[in-house]
Amino acid sequence: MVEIQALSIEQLLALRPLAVTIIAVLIIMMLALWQSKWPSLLVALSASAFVVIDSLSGAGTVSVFGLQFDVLSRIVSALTGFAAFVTFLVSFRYLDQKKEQHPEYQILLLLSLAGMQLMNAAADLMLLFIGIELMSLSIYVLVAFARSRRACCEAAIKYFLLGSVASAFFLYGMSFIFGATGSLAFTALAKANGYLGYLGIGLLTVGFLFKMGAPPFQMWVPDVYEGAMVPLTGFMASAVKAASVFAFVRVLTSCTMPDYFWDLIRFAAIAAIFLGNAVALTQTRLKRFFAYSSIAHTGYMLLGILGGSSSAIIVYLVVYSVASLGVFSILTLMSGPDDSLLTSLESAGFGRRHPVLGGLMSLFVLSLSGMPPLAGFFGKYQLFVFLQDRTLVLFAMLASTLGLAAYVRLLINFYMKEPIGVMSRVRTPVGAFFALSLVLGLMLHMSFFPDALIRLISGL
Amino acid sequence: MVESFAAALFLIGLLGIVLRRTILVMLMSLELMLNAVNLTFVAFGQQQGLLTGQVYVFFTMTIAAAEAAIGLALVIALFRTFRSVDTHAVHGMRE
Amino acid sequence: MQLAFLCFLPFLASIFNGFWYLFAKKPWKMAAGVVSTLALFTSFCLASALAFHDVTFSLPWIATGSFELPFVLRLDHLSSIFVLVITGVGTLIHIYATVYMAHDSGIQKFFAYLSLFCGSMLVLVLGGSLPILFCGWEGVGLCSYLLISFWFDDSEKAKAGAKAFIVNRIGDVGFLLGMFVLFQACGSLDIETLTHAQLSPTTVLIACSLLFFACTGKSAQIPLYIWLPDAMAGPTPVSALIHAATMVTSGVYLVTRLHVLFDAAESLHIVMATVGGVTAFVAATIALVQDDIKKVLAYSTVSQLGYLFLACGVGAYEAAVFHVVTHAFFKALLFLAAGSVIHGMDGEQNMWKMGGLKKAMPVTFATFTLGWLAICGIPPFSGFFSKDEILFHTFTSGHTGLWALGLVTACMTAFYMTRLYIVTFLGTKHTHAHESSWGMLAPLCVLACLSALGGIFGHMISHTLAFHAEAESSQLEWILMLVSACIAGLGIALAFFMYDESRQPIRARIQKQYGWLSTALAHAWYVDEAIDLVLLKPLRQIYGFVWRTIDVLCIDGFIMLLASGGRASGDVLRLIQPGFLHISIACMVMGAFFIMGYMVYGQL
Amino acid sequence: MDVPFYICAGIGIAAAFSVILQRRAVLSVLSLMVVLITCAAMYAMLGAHFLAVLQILVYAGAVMVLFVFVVMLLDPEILPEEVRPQSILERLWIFILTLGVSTIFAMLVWVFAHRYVPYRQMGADNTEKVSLLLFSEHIAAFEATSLILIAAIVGALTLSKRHRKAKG
Amino acid sequence: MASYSSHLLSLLVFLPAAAAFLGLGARGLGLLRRDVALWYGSLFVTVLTFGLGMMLSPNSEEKYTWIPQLGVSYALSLDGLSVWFVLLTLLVMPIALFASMHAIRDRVAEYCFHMLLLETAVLGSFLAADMFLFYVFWEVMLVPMLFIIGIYGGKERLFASMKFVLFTFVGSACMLVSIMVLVYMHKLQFGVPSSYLPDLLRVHGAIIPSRLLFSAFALAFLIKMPCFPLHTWLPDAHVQAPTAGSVILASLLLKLGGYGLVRIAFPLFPEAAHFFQPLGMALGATAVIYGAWVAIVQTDMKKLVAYSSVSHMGAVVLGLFALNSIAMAGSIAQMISHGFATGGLFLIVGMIYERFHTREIAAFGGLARSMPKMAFFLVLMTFASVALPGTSGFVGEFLILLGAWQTMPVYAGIAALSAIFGAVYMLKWIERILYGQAKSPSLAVDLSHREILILLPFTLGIFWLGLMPGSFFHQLEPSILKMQFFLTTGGYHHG
Repeated sequence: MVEIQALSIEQLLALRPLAVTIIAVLIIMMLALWQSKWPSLLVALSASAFVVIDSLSGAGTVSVFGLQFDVLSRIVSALTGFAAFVTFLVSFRYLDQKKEQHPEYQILLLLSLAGMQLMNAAADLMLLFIGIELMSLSIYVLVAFARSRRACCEAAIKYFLLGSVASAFFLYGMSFIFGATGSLAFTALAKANGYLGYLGIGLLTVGFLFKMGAPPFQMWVPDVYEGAMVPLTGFMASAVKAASVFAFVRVLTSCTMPDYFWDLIRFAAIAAIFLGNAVALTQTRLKRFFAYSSIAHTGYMLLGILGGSSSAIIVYLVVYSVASLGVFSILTLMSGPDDSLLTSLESAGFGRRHPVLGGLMSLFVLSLSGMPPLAGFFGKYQLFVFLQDRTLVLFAMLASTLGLAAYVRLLINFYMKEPIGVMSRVRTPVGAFFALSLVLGLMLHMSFFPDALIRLISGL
Repeated sequence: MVESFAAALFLIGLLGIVLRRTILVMLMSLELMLNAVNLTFVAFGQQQGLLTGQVYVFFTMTIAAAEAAIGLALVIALFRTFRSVDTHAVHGMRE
Repeated sequence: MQLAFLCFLPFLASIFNGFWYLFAKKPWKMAAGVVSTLALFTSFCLASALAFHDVTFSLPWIATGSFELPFVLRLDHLSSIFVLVITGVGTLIHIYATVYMAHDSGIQKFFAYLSLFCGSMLVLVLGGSLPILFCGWEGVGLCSYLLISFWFDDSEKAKAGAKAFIVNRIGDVGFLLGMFVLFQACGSLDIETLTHAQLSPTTVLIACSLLFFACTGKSAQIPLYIWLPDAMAGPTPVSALIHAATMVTSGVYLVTRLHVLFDAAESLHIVMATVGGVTAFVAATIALVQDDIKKVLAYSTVSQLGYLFLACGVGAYEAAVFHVVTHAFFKALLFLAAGSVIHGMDGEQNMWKMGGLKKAMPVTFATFTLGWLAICGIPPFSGFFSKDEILFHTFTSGHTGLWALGLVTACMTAFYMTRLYIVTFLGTKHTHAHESSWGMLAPLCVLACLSALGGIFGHMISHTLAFHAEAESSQLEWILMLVSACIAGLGIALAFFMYDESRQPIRARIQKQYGWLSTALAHAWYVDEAIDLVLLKPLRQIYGFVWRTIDVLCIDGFIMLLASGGRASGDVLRLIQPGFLHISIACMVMGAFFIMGYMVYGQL
Repeated sequence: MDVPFYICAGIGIAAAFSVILQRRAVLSVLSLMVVLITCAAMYAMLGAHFLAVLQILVYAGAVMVLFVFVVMLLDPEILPEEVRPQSILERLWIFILTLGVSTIFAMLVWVFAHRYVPYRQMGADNTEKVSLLLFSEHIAAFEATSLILIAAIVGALTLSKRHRKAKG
Repeated sequence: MASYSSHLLSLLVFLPAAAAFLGLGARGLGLLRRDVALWYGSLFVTVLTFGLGMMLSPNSEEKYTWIPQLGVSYALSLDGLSVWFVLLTLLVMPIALFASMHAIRDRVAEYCFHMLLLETAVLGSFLAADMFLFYVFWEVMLVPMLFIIGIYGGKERLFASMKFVLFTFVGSACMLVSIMVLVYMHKLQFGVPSSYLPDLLRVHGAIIPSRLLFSAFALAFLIKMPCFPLHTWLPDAHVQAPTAGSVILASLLLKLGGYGLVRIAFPLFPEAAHFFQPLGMALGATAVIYGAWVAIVQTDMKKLVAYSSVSHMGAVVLGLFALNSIAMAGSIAQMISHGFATGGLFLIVGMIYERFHTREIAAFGGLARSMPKMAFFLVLMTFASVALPGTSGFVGEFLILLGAWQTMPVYAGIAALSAIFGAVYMLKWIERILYGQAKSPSLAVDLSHREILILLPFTLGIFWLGLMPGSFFHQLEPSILKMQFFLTTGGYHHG
C-alpha cells in the first residue's frame, strides 16, 4: 500500500499564491453572470497583488509534491504577478476602447499566471510541462481575443501551431529523459547522459528556445508581438519571457552538460543579440521594433546563462521585464483606434506633444538600451562582470551599439521630429497612471539602490 | 522496437505538419505526434519496469485533448475571418 | 626694480592706449602719441641711468617639479647698448610718428601696437634666459604683423602682414628646436649657465645652426628675407623703427649674446659669413633697379644686415654691434626722411615721379644728404667706420673672397643710394611738395647729427668693448680704410655719371641691351614666384588632397560603411523573417533536426 | 510477441501515411482513427491494459468525434487540395525534408538499438497499480491538468461564440 | 595628503541635476511660466555651484559603499589635477547659459534641463574616483548632449547627434569591458570585487593582459579626445551644435579624454603606457599636422575651429604620451588653455552667426572696421590658440614640446611645425573676415556689453594662465609627482 504523504502547514502556506489565483478564476467565472465589468477587474487585481505580496514575504525552500518553492522561484512569481497586475490596470481602458471588455480576459490571464507559478516552482519535468501548456494555451486564446481583427487571428494561429510543435518536441525530449533516467525529476536530470539523455535535453532546449524566442526559433516573435493586443504583448514580453527563461535556467543548472552543448547556447546568444539589434534598426512599427529588441535581450540572458550564476540572470530578468512593462503600458496609452498610431511616422514628435508620457517613455527606452544611470545598465554590468568569455562580452557590447542606434533613432523620432497632423490628446486614465507610477518607482529604485535587489534575491 | 515505431509515427506527424497546407490536417498530424510520444513513454516504462510512464501518458492525453479543443476553436475563429483554412491565406502582416 | 619698470612701462602705455581705443568715446588726437613717447622716453632715461651696470630682475613664472623657468631680466654691457639704441631711436621715431599719423583714425591702436612692440623688444634684449628671449622674439613678430597690416582695408597690406608673421614663425620653429637641443644637453636654458656649460661639439653645432636659422628668419637673411620688402606696406615710422633699427637686428643680438656657443661651432662660421656676404650682394643688386623709395631702403637694410652676419661669421662681434648702432642711426634717418618726402608728396612713393625736391624740402634734403653720405661709407661719417671695421676683420681673418664681395657690395650700395639721392632730390624737375612740420624734422636733425658723429664716437668706445684682445696693426688698417673710401667714391661718381639728366640715351641703350637682367632684378630674381611655385602651390594641393582623401574618403567612408553595413544586415535579416506560416514551421523543424543531430554528433 | 506487433506496426504506419497524404479531410480523420486503434493495441501488447481502454474511450472516442464534427462543419467549404504544379524549389524542398526525416529516423533507431533492453513482464493488476500511483505520487500533476481543462473550456468558448455583445 | 570627507562634493555634483528636475517639474506644474524666469533660475544655479566650487579644498574625498556585492562604491575625490577641470566646468557652464539666452527662443525648459544635467554629468566624471561611477557619468553625458545637438542644432543635426553618440559609445563599450576585467581580476587577487580606483591600482600587473586593457581605455579616451584617426565626429557635432553646445563640447567634453588618460589609463597600466609610447606620440604628432592642414582648407568657421581643436588635442596627446612631468604639466595646461581659447572662439563665432546668420568665411570681410571690439577679442583668442608667448597657449605648447623632445625628438620636431601651419590657417581665416573690403556692413553691429561680459572670463583666463601660471602648477604638483611615481615604479618593474 502506498500511503499518501500528509501535508504540513508550511507546505500548505507555500501553495497559497497558486490557490488564490485559482479561486480568483472561479470567482470571476461566477461574476460573469452579472453584466458589470468592475468586480472581475477588482478580483483579478487583488489576486495578482496577493501573489506579489505573498511571494515576496515567503522564506526558505519548501517542497510540496512535485513543486519546490525556493528564493528564485518566489522572485519570478512575484515578477509575473506584478506584470499581471500592471497588465490588468493598463488594459482595462484599452479593452473598452476596442469593445472587447469580457471577463474571460481576466480569467485567461489569471490562468496563465497560475501556469507560470507552476513553471517557476516545478521540480518535476511533467509539472513544468503542464505549467508551460497552461500558460501557453491561455496566451494562445488571449492573442486571438479580439477575433474581429485579422491580425489577431493570424498571430494566434501562427503562435498556436508553432507552439504546439515546440511542445511536442519538448514532450518527446521528456520521454527520452524518462527512458534514460527512469524519472522526470530535476534531480534525475544530472544522470541524463549518454545518447538518449543528451538527445532528450537537446529536444528540451528546442522547446525552451522556442518559448524564449531565441534565434533558431524566433520567427514567431515579431508577428505575434505585433498581432496581439498591446497590453498582452507587454505581458508576453515581460512575464512569459521571464517565466520561460527562469524555467530554462533551472533545467540547465540542474543538468551537467558537455562543452559542445554550451557552444550551441553561445551560438543562440550571439545570433539573438546581433539579429535583435540589427533588425530593430530597420523597423518602423513600434510593436515590431520592441519585439526585435526583446529578442536581443533574450540573447543577453542566454549570455548570462553561459556565465553560470542564475541570480545574475534573475536580476537582469527583473530589470528587463519592468522596463518592457513600462514601455508597453505607454504604447497602450499611445495606440490609436486600431493600433494605427504605433508606427514611427504617426508617433513623430510624441515627446513634444505629451511631455510627461514622452519623458517616461525615454526613461524606459534608455533603461532598455543600457544607459548607465538607469537599471538596464546595472543589469548588464552585473551580468557580464563575472563572465569569463571576454570576447563574447565585447561582441555583446559592440552589438548593443547597434541597439543603442535603434533606441536613439526612436528618441530622435519622439523629440526631434515635427509631429505630423493632429495627435489626439492622450488622456491617461487613473488606473494606467497608477500602474505607470508603480513601474517607474520600481525602476528608479533599482537604478539607484540596486544592492537592495541583489540582497532581496540572494538573502530572502 | 515499440519506440522505433513511435519515432516513425512522430516523424510522419512532423512531415504532415510541414507539407500539408490545410490547418486541420496539421492539427491531426499534431495528434499523431503526441500519440507517438505516449507510445514512447509506455515503451520506456516497460523497459525499466516502471508504471510512471503510463501515468505520464495519462497527463499528456488530457493536454493533447485540451490542445485539440483550443486548436479547433482557433480554426473556427480563423475560418470566420479568413473564409479559408489554408496557411498561404493567413498572411496579413507584411514586414 | 628700475629694470622691471623700464621693461614694463611700454606695456602699460600699450594697454592704456588699447583700452582708450576700444572703449573711450571721443579720442584726443595727439594724446596717444604723447603717452607712448613719454613712456619710452622714461625708459630711455632709466636705461641711460642703468647703462653698463650688471642688473638682474626675476619673477617666478613656470615651475613644475624639477623644471624651473623664472621670468629673468638681465642688463649687462651688450644689452645696455641695444636698450639705449631701442629706447633712443624709438623715442625719436615716436615723436615723428605722433605727427606723421596725426590724421589717421586708428591712432590709439597704432600707438598701442608701437608701445607693445617696444615692450617686447625690450623683453627680447633684456631676456635672461632663452625662453624669455623667445617670448620677446615672438611678441616682436606679432607686433610687426599687426603694424604691417595696420591699414587693413587694402587686402594686399593684410597679406603682407600675414606673410611676414608666417616667415617669422618658420624662423621661430628653428629657435624652439635650438632651445630644446640645448635644454636636453645641459638641462637649463639660462644664458649664463649655457655660456659656461661644457657641451659636446655636435650638440653645439646643431643648436647654433638652428638658432642661426631663426636669425635668418628674423633678420631677413637669404632663405627667409622675402618678407622684409613686402613689410614696407606698413606706415613709414613702423618701417623705420621695426624694419630698420630694432627688430631686424635682434638676430645679430642673439648671435652676439651667445657668441661663446657660436665660437665653439667652427664649421658654422664660414656658413654664416657666406650667407651674410651673399645676402648683402644679392640685396644690393636688387636695390639697383627698384623704383619705390621704401623698397630701395628695404633692400639696402637687407644688404647691411648681410654685412652684420658677415662680421659675426668672421668673429668680429664688436664690429657687428658697432655697425648695428650706426646702421640704426642712418637707416632710421633715411626711412624718416623718405617718410617726410612721401608725406610731402601725399603718399607718392615712386622715385621717378619726384625730382628736384632740394628746393621744396631743404631740411629733409640736408638730413637725407648726411644719411646718404653715412650709408655710402664716406670717411668722416659713421657708416664708413663701422663698415670698414667689418671689412678689415674679414680681410684679417683670411676670407679675402668675402672681403672682395663686401667691397663690391659697398660700391653698389654707394651707387644705388646715390641714384636714389639724385633722382629724388637733385635734377631740374620742379615737383611741388610742402616741407614737413617741425615735429617731424626735429628727430631727423637729431638722427642726422648722430649718424654724422656716431662713427668717430663709436670707434673710440668699441675698443672698450673688446671681447678678446686683438693685435693692432694700424699700418694695414689704414690701407684698407683708404681702399674702402675710394670704392665708395667710385660708386658715387659712377651714379652721378649715369643718372645725370643728360645721360638719358645711354641709360636707354643699356636698358635695351641688358633688358632681361633689369626685369629679373626688378622682380627680386623671381624668388617670390619661385617659392610660390615650388612650395606654396603644391602645399595648397596637399591640404585639399589630405582633407578630401583621409578625412572625407577614408575615415568617414569607413564609418559610413560600418553604419550602412549595420543597416544592410538589418534589412537582410528582416527578409529572412517571412510572414508565411509554413516557412516558419519549416525553419523550426529544420532547426530542431539540426539540434538533434548536433546533440548526437557531439558525442561521437 | 513479434508477429502481432509487426502486423500492428504495419497497419499503423500505413494509416499514418494515409492521414497526411489523403486529399479529403474526412478520409484523413478516419485513417487517424485507425492509427489510434493500433496504438491502443500496442498498449495492450505492452501490458498497459488500462491505457489501451482509455485510449479507445477518451482519445478515439471524444477527441476524434470532435475532429469529425469540425471536419464535417467545414468540409463543404474546404475544397480538396488541388495538386499544384510542383515548382523545382518545392520538389527540392520535399527531397531535403524526406532526407532529413529519414536520417533523423535512422539516428533514433540507432540510438534505441544502441541501448537494447528487453521488455520486462509487468504484474497483472495494471489498472490498480497505475491509479494508485496516479493519486499518490503524481497528485499535483493530476490537479494541474484539471486547470488546463478549465483553460481549454474557457478558451474554446471565447473563441467560438458566434456573437458577443460588448459589456460596459 | 590630508583628505577629509565632506558632503560638499556630492552637493556640488548633484545641485545642478536637482535644479534641472525642479525646473522641469515647476514648468510642468505651470509655475515658471515665462522663459526669462527659467533662464535666470538656471543661471543662478550654475553661479551658485561656481560659488560652492570655490569653497572646495583641493584634496577632499567622499566614499560610501553603493553596491557591496559588485564592489561598487560611490566615491568622489578632488585632487590637484581634477580641481582645475572642475573649476573650468564651473566657469564655462554659466557662460554657455548666459550666451545662449538670445540664441535659444523656443523649448527653453528642455534646454535648461539638459544644460544643468550636462553640468552634473561633467562634474561627476571629473570627480568620480570609482570606475563604475566614472563610467555612469561618462555615459550620462551623452544623453543631454544628444538632445542639445538634436533639438537646437543646425540642418543635419540628427545625423550629427547620432554620429556623436555612437562614436563615443563604441569607445566606452570597450572601456566598460576592460573595467569589468579589472574588477574581476581584483576579485581573483583580493577575494572581493571592487571598482574603486585606488583598489584597482593595486591589481598585480602580471596577471592582467595590461596592453589589451590599456588599448581599450585608450580607444575610449582618444575618441573623446579626439585624436587623429577617430576625430571625424567632432567637426559634424560642432557645425550642427548650437553655440552653447559647441562651447561646452570644446571646453569640457574634449578634456575628459585627456583627463581620463592621466587619471585612469596611465596609472593603471604603466608598462603598457611605455609600450604604446611611440605609437601615441606618433598619433599626436600626425594629429597636430593633420588638424592644421585640414583646417586651412575649411570654408565653414566652426569646422575650421573644430579642426584646430583636433590639432591642439593632438599636441596634448603628444605631451601625455611623453610620460615625463614637464610634458604632462604642459598638456594639462594646454587643455585648460584650449578650453579658454577655443571656447572663446566658438562664442565669437556664435555672436557673428547671430548677426549674419551664416558661417561661411567667404561671406564676410572688413569686420575690423565696423566691429573693433569683436576684432580685438577674435585676434586675441586666435593668437592664444596659435601659442603666442604671454598667452596661455604658449605655456602649454612650450612645455609639451620641451617635454616631448626629451623622449622622442622626431615627433616633437614634427609637432613644432604646428606653429607654422597653425599660424597659416588662423591668419588666413582672420584676414579673410576681419580685413579687406566690408561685404555686408549694415549687419555689423559691434559687441554689446553683455557679449563682452561673456568673453571676459576667457580673456582673463588666457592672461592668467599665460602670465601667472604659478598657482596652477603649484596645485598640479602632487598629482604629477604621484603620476611619475606610478609610471616609474608602479607596474613598470614587473610589467
